[in-house]
Amino acid sequence: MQISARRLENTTIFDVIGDIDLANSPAVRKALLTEIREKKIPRVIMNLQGVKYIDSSGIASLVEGLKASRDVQARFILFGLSKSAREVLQLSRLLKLFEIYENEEQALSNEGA
Amino acid sequence: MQISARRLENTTIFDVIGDIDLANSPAVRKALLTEIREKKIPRVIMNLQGVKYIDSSGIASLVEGLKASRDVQARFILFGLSKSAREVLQLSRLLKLFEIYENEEQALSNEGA
Amino acid sequence: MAPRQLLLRLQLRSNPQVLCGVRGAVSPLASAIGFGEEDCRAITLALDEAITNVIRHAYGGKLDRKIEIRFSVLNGAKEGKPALEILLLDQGAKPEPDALKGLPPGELRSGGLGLHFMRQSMDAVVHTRVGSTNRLRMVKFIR
Amino acid sequence: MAPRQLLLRLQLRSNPQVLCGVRGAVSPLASAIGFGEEDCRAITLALDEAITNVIRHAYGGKLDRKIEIRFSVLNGAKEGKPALEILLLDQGAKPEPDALKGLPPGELRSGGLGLHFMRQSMDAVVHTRVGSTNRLRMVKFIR
Ligand SMILES: Nc1ncnc2c1ncn2[C@@H]1O[C@H](COP(=O)(O)OP(=O)(O)O)[C@@H](O)[C@H]1O
Ligand SMILES: Nc1ncnc2c1ncn2[C@@H]1O[C@H](COP(=O)(O)OP(=O)(O)O)[C@@H](O)[C@H]1O
Repeated sequence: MQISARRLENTTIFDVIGDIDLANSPAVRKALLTEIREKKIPRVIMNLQGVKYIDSSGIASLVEGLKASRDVQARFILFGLSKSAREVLQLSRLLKLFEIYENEEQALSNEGA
Repeated sequence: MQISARRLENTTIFDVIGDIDLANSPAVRKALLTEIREKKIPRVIMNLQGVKYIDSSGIASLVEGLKASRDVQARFILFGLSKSAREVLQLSRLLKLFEIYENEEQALSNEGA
Repeated sequence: MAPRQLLLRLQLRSNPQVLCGVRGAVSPLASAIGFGEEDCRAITLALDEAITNVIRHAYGGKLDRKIEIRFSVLNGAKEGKPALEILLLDQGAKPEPDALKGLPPGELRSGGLGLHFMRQSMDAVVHTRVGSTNRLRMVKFIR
Repeated sequence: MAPRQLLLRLQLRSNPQVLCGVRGAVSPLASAIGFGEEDCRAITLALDEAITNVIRHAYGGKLDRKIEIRFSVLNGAKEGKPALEILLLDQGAKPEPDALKGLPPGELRSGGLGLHFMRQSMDAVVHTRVGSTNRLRMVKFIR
């Protein structure tokens, strides 16, 4: 798995490529918490188009990101979910708790709730 | 792997989906030889778009098809080779012995050598 | 009992780096037995979660402990259709009483989803302890 | 000698049905070690060909004989970069003298490509016989 950050004004987009599992979910978690808690970026967006597989440890790091963003009133957004990633989020019954868009354009343009 | 036949006038197109390896190359070989030797179809076309992987046993069944078609002066054509299938054919140094097209339209329209 | 045919036996260490290889093996095997794409994904998830739990809970995150996995086909298991059986064996800690009950999903906590995923994905998920071995048996029938 | 780290040990029967599962395991493992996509495909091909040869030649097509495969990383094998080592063990027939030399590719014959593919794909391909065990060692370095 590779995770890289694109930093725009007030927004960071993480591009993730590869499976998210126990081997690398700690790296995802760390990247998210650094951006949200330490750098206090008001909007963090996860590009999951390159993620064909995610397991419960991956979901757990996204949940950590969501919780941290709520703590500091930042926005935490996902887009580009594969069929498989969507299935797993559905299984976790957390799909509705996340702000999710189809693509980057929508993720960037939407002003949120 | 699944192999199914579409029978047009004077032509059979085999649509193959899945990996071709020792587990199923005998089925490919059988399908080819039946069509070429027994049914004496003058043009047999292999649609390999759905074949992400082929090994030497798969190449060997294609070679059987090519040899049989030469014996009876039929045409034996491949199209839709994946990167990986092309690499393996290249490795076998047999790429130039086969009649190969990009897609079905070209495979059907070309009148051959 | 349905006749069991052992397809593949894997031995690995409790290192998360190898998870991708195990997932890579199970999905095409399940497909070859006759499972559809969605079921193959479910089986892959269940196995990944099971190994993750062994690494984290039975072995407390240590990377060098032994895990064994056996894939078998149970022929004619249900209405003449085959099933896939996955056995997972480790020599780690005995689970805490009641820990394996699992937690309800849908809540914003970072954890507690693995067992739920396993049970949703497979038709049977049974943990037993035999001597000093933890044994997890998961079965899925072809629909 | 480079320190060897055993990643995964597979035990299977000489049944071609399981080839897809072994291919599925090796490619993500190679990728995790650091091989690029083309190298992962080459490694997958070499291993598939090696097992195919064991099934066809060492075991004469019998489906129920034992094959063992071990994947290891050789750390710092070459200029500090890791290599992948694949060991294949079977208890089948001893190869005929000179059979393993292989044939030149590029000719229209249905067979004789497997060893060529293996040697093209890997940096080392060495067959040995130890007692009644055939042992094939294949190594590929990261470029
Ligand atoms: N293989 C195991 N060995 C010991 N305890 C386990 C095992 N699998 C699960 N458990 C226990 O069950 C609990 C719930 O597991 P799970 O639903 O996978 O969520 P998580 O692993 O995120 O806590 C774990 O926290 C652990 O206490
Ligand atoms: N594992 C093996 N055990 C015994 N003989 C082998 C083995 N692998 C290859 N051979 C011998 O080497 C020859 C060439 O093998 P190969 O290049 O793979 O082509 P093919 O298997 O199509 O004949 C085989 O025909 C066989 O005689």
